[in-house]
Amino acid sequence: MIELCGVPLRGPVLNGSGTFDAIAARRAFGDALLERFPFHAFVSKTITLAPREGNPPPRLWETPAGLINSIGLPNKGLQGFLESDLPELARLPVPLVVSVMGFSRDELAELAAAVGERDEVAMLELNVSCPNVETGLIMGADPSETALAVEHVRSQASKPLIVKLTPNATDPAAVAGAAQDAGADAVSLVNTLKGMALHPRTGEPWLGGRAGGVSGPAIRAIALEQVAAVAGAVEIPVIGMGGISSGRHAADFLAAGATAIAIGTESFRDPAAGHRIAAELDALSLGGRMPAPASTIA
Amino acid sequence: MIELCGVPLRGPVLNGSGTFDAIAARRAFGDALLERFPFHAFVSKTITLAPREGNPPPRLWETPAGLINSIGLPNKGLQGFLESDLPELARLPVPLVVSVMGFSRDELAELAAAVGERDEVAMLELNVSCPNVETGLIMGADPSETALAVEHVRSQASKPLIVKLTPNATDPAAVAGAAQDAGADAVSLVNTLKGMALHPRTGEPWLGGRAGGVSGPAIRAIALEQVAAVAGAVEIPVIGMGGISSGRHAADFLAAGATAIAIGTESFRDPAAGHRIAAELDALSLGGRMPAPASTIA
Amino acid sequence: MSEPRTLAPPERRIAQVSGVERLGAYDLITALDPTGPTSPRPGQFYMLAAEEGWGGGDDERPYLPRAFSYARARVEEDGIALSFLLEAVGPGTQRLAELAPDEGLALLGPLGVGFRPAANGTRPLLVGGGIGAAPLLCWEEELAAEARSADTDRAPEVLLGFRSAAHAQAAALFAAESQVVTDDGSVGRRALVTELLAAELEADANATIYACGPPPMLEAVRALCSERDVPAQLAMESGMACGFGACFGCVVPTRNGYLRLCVDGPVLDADLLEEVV
Amino acid sequence: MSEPRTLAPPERRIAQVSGVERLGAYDLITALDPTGPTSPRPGQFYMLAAEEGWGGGDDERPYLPRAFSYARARVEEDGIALSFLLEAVGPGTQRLAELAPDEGLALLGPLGVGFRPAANGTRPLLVGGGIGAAPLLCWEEELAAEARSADTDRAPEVLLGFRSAAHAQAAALFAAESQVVTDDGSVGRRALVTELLAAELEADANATIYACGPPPMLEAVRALCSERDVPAQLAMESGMACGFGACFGCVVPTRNGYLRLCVDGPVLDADLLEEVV
Ligand SMILES: Cc1cc2nc3c(=O)[nH]c(=O)nc-3n(C[C@H](O)[C@H](O)[C@H](O)COP(=O)(O)OP(=O)(O)OC[C@H]3O[C@@H](n4cnc5c(N)ncnc54)[C@H](O)[C@@H]3O)c2cc1C
Ligand SMILES: Cc1cc2nc3c(=O)[nH]c(=O)nc-3n(C[C@H](O)[C@H](O)[C@H](O)COP(=O)(O)OP(=O)(O)OC[C@H]3O[C@@H](n4cnc5c(N)ncnc54)[C@H](O)[C@@H]3O)c2cc1C
Ligand SMILES: Cc1cc2nc3c(=O)[nH]c(=O)nc-3n(C[C@H](O)[C@H](O)[C@H](O)COP(=O)(O)O)c2cc1C
Ligand SMILES: Cc1cc2nc3c(=O)[nH]c(=O)nc-3n(C[C@H](O)[C@H](O)[C@H](O)COP(=O)(O)O)c2cc1C
Ligand code: FES
Ligand code: FES
Repeated sequence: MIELCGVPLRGPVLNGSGTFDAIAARRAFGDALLERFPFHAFVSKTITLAPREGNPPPRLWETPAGLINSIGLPNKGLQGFLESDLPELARLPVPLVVSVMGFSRDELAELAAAVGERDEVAMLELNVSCPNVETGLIMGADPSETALAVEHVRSQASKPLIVKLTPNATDPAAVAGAAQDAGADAVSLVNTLKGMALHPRTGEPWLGGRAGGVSGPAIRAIALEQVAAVAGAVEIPVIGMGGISSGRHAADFLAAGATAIAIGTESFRDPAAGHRIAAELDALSLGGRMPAPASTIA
Repeated sequence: MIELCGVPLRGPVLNGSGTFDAIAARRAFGDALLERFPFHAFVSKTITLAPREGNPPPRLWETPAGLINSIGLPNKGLQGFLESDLPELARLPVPLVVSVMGFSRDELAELAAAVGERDEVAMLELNVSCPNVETGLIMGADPSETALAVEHVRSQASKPLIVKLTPNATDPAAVAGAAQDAGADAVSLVNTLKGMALHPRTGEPWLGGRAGGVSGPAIRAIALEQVAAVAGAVEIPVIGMGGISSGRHAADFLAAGATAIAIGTESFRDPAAGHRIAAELDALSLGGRMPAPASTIA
Repeated sequence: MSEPRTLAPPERRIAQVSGVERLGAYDLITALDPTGPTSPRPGQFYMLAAEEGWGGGDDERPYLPRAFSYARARVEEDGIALSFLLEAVGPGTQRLAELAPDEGLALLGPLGVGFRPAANGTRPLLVGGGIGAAPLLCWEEELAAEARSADTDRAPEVLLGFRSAAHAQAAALFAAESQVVTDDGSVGRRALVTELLAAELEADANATIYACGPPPMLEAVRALCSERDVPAQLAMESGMACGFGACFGCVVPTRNGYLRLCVDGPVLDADLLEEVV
Repeated sequence: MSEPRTLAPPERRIAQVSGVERLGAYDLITALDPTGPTSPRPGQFYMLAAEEGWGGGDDERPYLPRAFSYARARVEEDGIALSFLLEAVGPGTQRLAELAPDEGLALLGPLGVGFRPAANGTRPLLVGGGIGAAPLLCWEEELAAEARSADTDRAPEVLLGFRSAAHAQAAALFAAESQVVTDDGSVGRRALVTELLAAELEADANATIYACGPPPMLEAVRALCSERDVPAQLAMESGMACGFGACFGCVVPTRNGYLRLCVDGPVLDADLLEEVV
């Protein structure tokens, strides 16, 4: 049992936004998914004010121990989400975190207000870091831009607010500090690192979105360094992610100062990865590998 | 045969600074190394004004498809380099590039003047990007800081000047542009990405230098994206590197706009990697996979 | 109509490889799935990975699991024996093709939606191109059994096209005699399988088409069928990372916008597609 | 005195595995190196990697090659048969331990400097801890041959310490009878090998010590020998990425500052070390 921004969770294992669609997963796995739900809190895919189709395919490229994606934030838009997705997500056996992204500060405020007033929602996550959308990169890479975005969301929503940072920044710790000062209740990192692949035959960009974001074990060491730097710079809880695929990796992120961790790409290899990693983590902290319980209290 | 900043090279394959010590390699391999030298130009390990011991061990950590190093720029210092290393490096069968790093602009100027006047030296590389040394990160992450450093070196040395960029920056293309405007003749990238690993038992940083730099296939997609972005932003030649381990990868970097490429960590797996990759690259360009010869003329 | 989708357990499990059979240009891998559902629907697929040594191939890959239609399923007392027909085209399929008996095969599935019943009163025509024959194997089996029990004359007919004789060996896996053509004429006529389809539809257009194969073939099938108003179901492919709707990576453009092939397919009604790309 | 270093060809080459022998807790891997030098010096090492399937183990590793002292070298007409004694402790050694005959073993070497001759008139004492026995095997062989030809009484004596009987099986690989102790007393006395060394030096301190084993043991050997002014050479270990001086990663602290163990070692004079850490 841990507490994240005042919200009690059965454990420290979340999913990374956009890496697990509980509604689609339920179509594939049925109610067994709810009986054996792999995460202690569920983070929705990032939603935007207007619906988005996402980027043209191909959207995926496998790299050594990693993946590049250029999904482009497809989503039903705020109204579609509130009407068709939220009721279903409310049935999940764990607290719900809704990830939002706005292309202007007014959009952010509107999203925050509409989502923040819903009782089904336990927390908000502000995505200022999606490398597939210009604004995401600009906002999240600059401390003052980030602060302004956070203030606009903060002013509209009283729910706990997580700010998701981009690793494509010179100084993530400075951005995290700015988010904290602007009223964020927690920060999460890392999002994907900008990456690119070329078509084996043509030499042209493989991905429909030309560039994309790299995730998976390949980026774990980079993510761990940023999580340690950010955790050393802020007081608010840090949610660490980036290539975590075992309890040992999760323990490393907690030891580096994270309060909770999130599983992204590893869920693609096994939808139950979150479940397995939580169990491995328990075994480790019992084994006294590191003070998991302590460091997981926000 | 290509030309890099006016210097004719037998091909486009260099080594990454600090990933091949030709003097030590000669002790291990003898003259056969010179007869079958793996690169078309040789880049020295970065030298500083004063001698450096480097970081305490352990200095290495293996990651999925990659390596974290915290070597800390051990070197004999300017005088030691000029007296004992330069004469030996002058015997190599290829043009010599000397990599320099200064912790102040005066140091940079002194290094540039002393190295730049030596006939044995074909080009200078200014390392503003070593993630293991504070200054490196600060200089290389900021366009104006980089411009000032370049100007100081430029003013002291007439030799072709390559500026080596750090990937740990929000906008490498902007830094590259600043380097170009300040008089750089070429830019090279990427250096290593900041990374960290914890001791499996203690949870303390594994590396003597606490954090280090990630290299190898794990970072290739990230490097390729930055090389493409930089090549699109500057007129001067770009030397691309980051996880290149085959001719196909080299071809990708050339297709992304690089004029030449460098092999780093792959040489650790096989000292002849540069040789093999150059051969694979020839085969590909003959196969018409991409216009290597054309795009490799500066 | 409830969609032909057997639910999968929400976790990856380990099946034990029981047979690896070389079939000309393809490999037929059979593994015993101890705990999975015993009635996957033809057209559904599984995400597969070798339990050991997944990675370290060309380019330090594979990393993610790979999608494969099941070609055959046999219920045995200690589980269900699943067979996959695969063509080694890269590091993932190469590693799977090297699996030895008793090695572990990590799998998730069955996933996606399979083939739907034929339109009333139409005869089922199965059209396969190359490795696309895989999902048609279990579908032919089921349709033939139905025809026998209902004893109608609606037994499925199978049309197959292959690159060469080595690939055409897969035709032997079908229960019924199938019409086979090859690109090089080494088996049957030198022709495209769509030529066989066109001839069949000339003779009798009262059919439902089930097709799987490379995109150009599927597009030709789609075009042929839409001209003649013949209902067609296409088992399609796209690059997949997860197989259960998590990554949004496997989308294909349809008249309803992008659809995730792993949850809305892999079998799609041809009508849904402007064009197969 | 020219240093005991046989030069390596400047490229990785593929040797063919000819034998894989399980020896209690260790594996003895033998591979035929077709083109490498036929006279590596005892104490030198090779960087090894499996030609296929290097990676995809625990944590998507191994990625880099691994360093191994050669334990035995036999010249055969079609090359040199190199044997390595290895202990599986992680993904790299585990993969190597799984090598099967005829698989390819990628290797670079011989690398580093080996053992130097014993100080004039002293008797060679070889002291091994666990897997540290590996480089002592070929050194004992060479010293014994020299002693025979010179027919002196300077034949090497071997002192070995192991964790358990399973590990102690490696002692059988030495030509001469060796004194063996174990941590659990399952073979020989329950003692540390350094206790054997202390006793030997009490009896006759006119010796040159050659030691290889875990750092605490090497430090104990260093301390014993410096107290008594007995010359000692230590074959040491450190994490290595390249093995030929390229990465500066394998440094150990010495009285002369950090030294790269792969080019200045792995055999170092004990005098050079303040302390073995
Ligand atoms: C629903 C479904 C069912 C399938 N059923 C079968 C079946 O029954 N039998 C069968 O043999 N195959 C089947 N496939 C295809 C199979 O999944 C692929 O052949 C397999 O994923 C190839 O993996 P690989 O590592 O061998 O080759 P890859 O290296 O992944 O190359 C395969 C193709 O992917 C692209 N590619 C190349 N490199 C990369 C990269 N780094 N990242 C991303 N893409 C890349 C190229 O277009 C290449 O031609 C099916 C696919 C789907 C979606
Ligand atoms: C000159 C020399 C000669 C040697 N001779 C022999 C020999 O004859 N026989 C033999 O069995 N061994 C020998 N070794 C040791 C051998 O090289 C190592 O056991 C081997 O590299 C371990 O690799 P691994 O992947 O199996 O284990 P690893 O996972 O690499 O773990 C081995 C040790 O490295 C550290 N480690 C763990 N994870 C990592 C990581 N991700 N990155 C970096 N370090 C890590 C830990 O301390 C761990 O105990 C020698 C070493 C040297 C330097
Ligand atoms: C296919 C894919 C889609 C993603 N979509 C989102 C998203 O919509 N919003 C977001 O904040 N992060 C998104 N991410 C980033 C992940 O949440 C996570 O930050 C990143 O993948 C690093 O974690 P991992 O290495 O464990 O995957 C996405 C990642 C992937 C691979
Ligand atoms: C062990 C090691 C030492 C390095 N030392 C230097 C250095 O001294 N100066 C420098 O500019 N880059 C240094 N680099 C960075 C490399 O030159 C190269 O930019 C980086 O490793 C990416 O290429 P790669 O992935 O092919 O190794 C070093 C890299 C490694 C792995
Ligand atoms: S493969 Fe991930 S959504 Fe379809
Ligand atoms: S292992 Fe690279 S320098 Fe020694």
